Amino acid sequence: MLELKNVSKSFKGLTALLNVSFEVQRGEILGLMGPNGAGKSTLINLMSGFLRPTSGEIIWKGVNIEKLKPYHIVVKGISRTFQQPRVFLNMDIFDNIYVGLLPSNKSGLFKNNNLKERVFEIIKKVSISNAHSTLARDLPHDELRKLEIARAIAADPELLLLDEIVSGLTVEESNEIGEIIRMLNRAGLTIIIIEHVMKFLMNVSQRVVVLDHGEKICEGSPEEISRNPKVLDVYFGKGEEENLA
Amino acid sequence: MEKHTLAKNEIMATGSILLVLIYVVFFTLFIIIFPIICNNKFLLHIAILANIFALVAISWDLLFGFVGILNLAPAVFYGAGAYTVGFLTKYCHIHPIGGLIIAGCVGLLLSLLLGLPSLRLRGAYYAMATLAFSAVLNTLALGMPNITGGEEGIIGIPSLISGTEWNFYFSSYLVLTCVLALKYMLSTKYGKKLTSIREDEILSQAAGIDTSKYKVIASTIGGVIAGLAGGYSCYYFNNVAPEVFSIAFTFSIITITVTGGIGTIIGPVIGSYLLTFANENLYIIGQYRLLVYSGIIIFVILFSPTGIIGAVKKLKRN
Amino acid sequence: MLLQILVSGFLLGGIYALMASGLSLILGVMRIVNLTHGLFFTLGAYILFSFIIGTNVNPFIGMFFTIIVLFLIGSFLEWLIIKRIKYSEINMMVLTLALAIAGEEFIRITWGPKYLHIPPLIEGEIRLGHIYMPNQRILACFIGLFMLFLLMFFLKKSKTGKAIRMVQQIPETAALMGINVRAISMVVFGLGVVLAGAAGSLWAPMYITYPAMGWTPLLISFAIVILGGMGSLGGSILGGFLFGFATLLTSMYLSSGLVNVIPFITLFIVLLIRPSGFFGKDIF
Amino acid sequence: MESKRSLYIMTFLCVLGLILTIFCSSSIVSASDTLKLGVIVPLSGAAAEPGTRMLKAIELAANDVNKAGGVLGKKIELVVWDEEAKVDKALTGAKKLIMQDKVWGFVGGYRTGVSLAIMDVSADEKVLWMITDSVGDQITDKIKENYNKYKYTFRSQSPASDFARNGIPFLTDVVKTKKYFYVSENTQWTKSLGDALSKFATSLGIECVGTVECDPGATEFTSEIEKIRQANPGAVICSLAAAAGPAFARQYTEARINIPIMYCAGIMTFLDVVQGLGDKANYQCTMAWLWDIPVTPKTLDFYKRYTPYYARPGGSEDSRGYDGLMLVAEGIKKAGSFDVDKVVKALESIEYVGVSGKFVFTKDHQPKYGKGFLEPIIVQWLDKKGYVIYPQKLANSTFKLMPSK
Repeated sequence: MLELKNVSKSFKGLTALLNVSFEVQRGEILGLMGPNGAGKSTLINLMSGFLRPTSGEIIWKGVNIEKLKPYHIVVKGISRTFQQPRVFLNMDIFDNIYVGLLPSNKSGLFKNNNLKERVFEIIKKVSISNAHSTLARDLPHDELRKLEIARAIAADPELLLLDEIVSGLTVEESNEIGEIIRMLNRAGLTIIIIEHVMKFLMNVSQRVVVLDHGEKICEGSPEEISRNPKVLDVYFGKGEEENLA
Repeated sequence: MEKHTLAKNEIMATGSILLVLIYVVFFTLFIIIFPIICNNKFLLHIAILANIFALVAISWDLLFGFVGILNLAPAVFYGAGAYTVGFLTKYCHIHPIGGLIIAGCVGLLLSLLLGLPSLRLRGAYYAMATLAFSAVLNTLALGMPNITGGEEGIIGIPSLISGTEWNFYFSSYLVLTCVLALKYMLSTKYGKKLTSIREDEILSQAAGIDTSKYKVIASTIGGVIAGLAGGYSCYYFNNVAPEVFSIAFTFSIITITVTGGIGTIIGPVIGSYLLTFANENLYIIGQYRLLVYSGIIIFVILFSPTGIIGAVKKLKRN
Repeated sequence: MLLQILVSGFLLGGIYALMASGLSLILGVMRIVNLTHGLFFTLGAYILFSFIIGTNVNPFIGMFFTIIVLFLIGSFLEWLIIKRIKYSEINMMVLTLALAIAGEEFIRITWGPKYLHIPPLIEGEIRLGHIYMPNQRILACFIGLFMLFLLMFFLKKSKTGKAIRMVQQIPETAALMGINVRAISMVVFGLGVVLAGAAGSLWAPMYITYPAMGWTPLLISFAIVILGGMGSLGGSILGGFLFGFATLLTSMYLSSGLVNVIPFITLFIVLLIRPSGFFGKDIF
Repeated sequence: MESKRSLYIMTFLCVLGLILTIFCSSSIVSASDTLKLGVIVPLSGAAAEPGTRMLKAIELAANDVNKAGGVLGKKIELVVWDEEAKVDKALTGAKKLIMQDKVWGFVGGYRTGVSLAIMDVSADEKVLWMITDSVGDQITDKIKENYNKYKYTFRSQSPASDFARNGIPFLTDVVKTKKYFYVSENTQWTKSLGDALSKFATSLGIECVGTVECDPGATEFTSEIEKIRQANPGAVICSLAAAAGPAFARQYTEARINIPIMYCAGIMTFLDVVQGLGDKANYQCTMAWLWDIPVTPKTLDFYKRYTPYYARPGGSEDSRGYDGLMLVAEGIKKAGSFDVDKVVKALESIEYVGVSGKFVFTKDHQPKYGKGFLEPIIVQWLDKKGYVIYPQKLANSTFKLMPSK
């Protein structure tokens, strides 16, 4: 339902993405992988409207969204998290999620308690264990990550973009996150995960797109990918032929 | 976890209304009683000054404390309001209430005028630009005596209300209304959005908040309040002089807000009362007055950077 | 006639440039909107006055000592107060303002509220036909430019200078690379104060010295710094000369009352066309 | 926790309220046997310098009165308020002096706007207001418009329109020219001064060939001086007060245009200012309110005693400040009571010879001006010494032109 057609992005002549095109099916978990500087984050910024592509188009349910502002895109149903955990540090968990809820349901100036109920549902969903009145700045790293997801899904999106969601987490923690992601996906949410941690990606995602130096080098199921020589090159250093040349 | 939930729900449901009620009752009584317990026009006069400063400080707090627009020219809205009233009275002999309203409108227009560049200019540049803007208005007010009355300003403007007590009641209730209205607005979802913009603009956008829209809204509200304050001060002092545009005024407002606590509508009011009374009562120590005054400010900044409210919060935590 | 204006404008521009560069340096490197700038401008004048009148040494030696004293004061102040609240520019603004007010009072109490006159460092003037240039102004302009040149040389070549530039561009990394940021900011603040004070002590012998003299220069410096772009010395110099000419031309061909308006209006236009001045980068 | 925090805030406010009440209780002043006079002068800010001078003169006067046994047996007690030359500050001060210190009357006033604002307070509270240094004509007009309301205001300083006449003898008797140039701040009082001056001048067939109005804070005068050079008048009248004055004088001499110049503002009458200027002030003239010449029997004595007390007099602040307070004392003595209305009546018919001349008030409460009353003095500076060149009968020198190099 989200489709990228030959999207390119260059910063002052330096090309970050070159003619990348792929499609996301409803209800799948798509993994975007590639070494550092492959242009993953640029891609997510393009999809969420923080950057404009230099050329090419991004189509969401048949509508071009590459020119829209971030907050419009959120309302249209694409929500994201950030590479560095980014939450409202001086607000408590409750308010973080509450703010996330606001744009999606436009009711008047007066408070409506069903919003509150939603907040607590979401807290349960992502299983945040701290009290909802804890300030975000006091949270441990994994809770932060959960809170990010919570805030992102609060806007009840149809597509969720997770940017290196497990970076800096222990294996157990990342497995927990992985569970949450699968659960959300079962609930009908389409998800794009960006990672350079291969293992996690392979476990969680159903389909994988591999980027290198801003170009899509291949696409397929985790198994195919893990067998694909190009990918191995990218990850385990280019082979001897380069040294010979 | 469950009981947390319930507790939070109760607070969210009843808390704000309860709070508002407490505020209303407490302050209404306080204001009514105050002139009676101290039958001293001088103190009332200072209280009125404090109220006027408080209004402007609140409006600035809304700008900087809630949407992070570093506008270094609260004096502009205030002064514009004051001069509007001045001109209207001098050239059109308008009814005071009308003058007050128009002053507010002028504040609104100006805040739009200054609010829009804030979406283009960044941080320090915007700050300095606004600073320069107030300097320009100051010089214009000085430099065109035929229109603005020059250094002496516009003199002999009739009072809005006669009698110090009544002025005190009027200004105090003006402040009270503003504080309550803003407090309420901030406890609603709009307030949450504003706060989130202050916290992290990028993230707010990612959370689907049209940041620039809310910035403009906030700055217009601020502009109106400051404009009103200016207009009222012009009626109260029966004159308006170029000082209203002075950098000194701007910084006294900023000082008040910082001392009281940024981003807490109530903080500026406290700061205003504290500093105004300090300033006016330090005449006892004669020539060292300003030294002590600035000493107080330095002390507050160094030892409680979050202002008085911040200090109170700390006390509460420990 | 016009020539006279242009010449005086140029001479004025030199001192303006010096005046603004101090502000620009501190703003650029330490991200501090330093409202004590005007205070040190004034203080420079007063200290020089005390050196010349009190101990009647050679004015230039007096100047030299003034600069040293100012540097010490500046670094000390940074060490004592400024460093303690790096994290909030608005608090910093309020703090420096409070310091400025306190300082002005201090000056008023120490030296009294009187108007003081500092004799020109060099008497006499140079005349070419109708154009006259008081030596003091020529001196001020060229000492100003010379100091700026020295500063640039210092920043470009010396080890400390390089460190300062590093801190200015990538403060976080600078600390990691073993640069003593604390010491650097002390030096920078000292330098900024010196520049302000030097400007003051060159300005005072042309005009008049009194405790509140610093505020207009502060404002002008701000305008110049924005015009030139924050943290860019070249910008300050350009802006300084622009302001010098603008001031005199305004008072000549428009109205003396508008001297302070026209430059600021031009400033707005510049800002709306180039949101970060001529050579500016974004700062906080 | 919201409500808890608000609780804290409110306790804080209660404490604040308590403090306030303490303030008012402390501010109840026990009836004393002294005559309290409020002194409203700028002691900080741009006008701190003249303000301080004024205060010193007023204190000197108070001491003299008290040495002579006070007023109707009561000693004068001065309560000083620093108004920073700001209207709101002045209003605060006036209210404070009345409410807390229960003063009997005010003296002082530097800026016209300030004095006008205090006029209203004095009218409401029915206390005497002796303006000692504001020169704006709006004060006269305000009294003229509504005498019954503002009759409590008097002025010992001459309004601008009056001492604008000082320019005339300089043009006619001293320099003997038909063309003059007027340099001024763009403030109210210099404006009314300029208008009055040109009115008198044109009536004598003297024309004003040009004017410039500078920012009061301006210090750079190259282009103004160039304008004068172009207009090439016979004389220059300059009413730049405060910092602008000496700065202008300095640059005027540096520019070496040999056109006689006279200052109508106090600043250039002060020896310390001129000494600072050194030879930069040579051959420039200034109008003075007081000099070491026996205008009245009291003059020289005051002059001698004031000199060690603060600095050399010569401006309006000191002489008119001194006379102002003396007038209040004399008025009370004449009335024989502290009833303010009686005192007003007394002052309206008073004939008092002060240090700066003979004071007789017009029906608008302004001091009479001209021969036999308050007379202009013109002084020329030469090597840090002021020589009186007008009026002739008291002159100790004659006007000298700057030798053209």
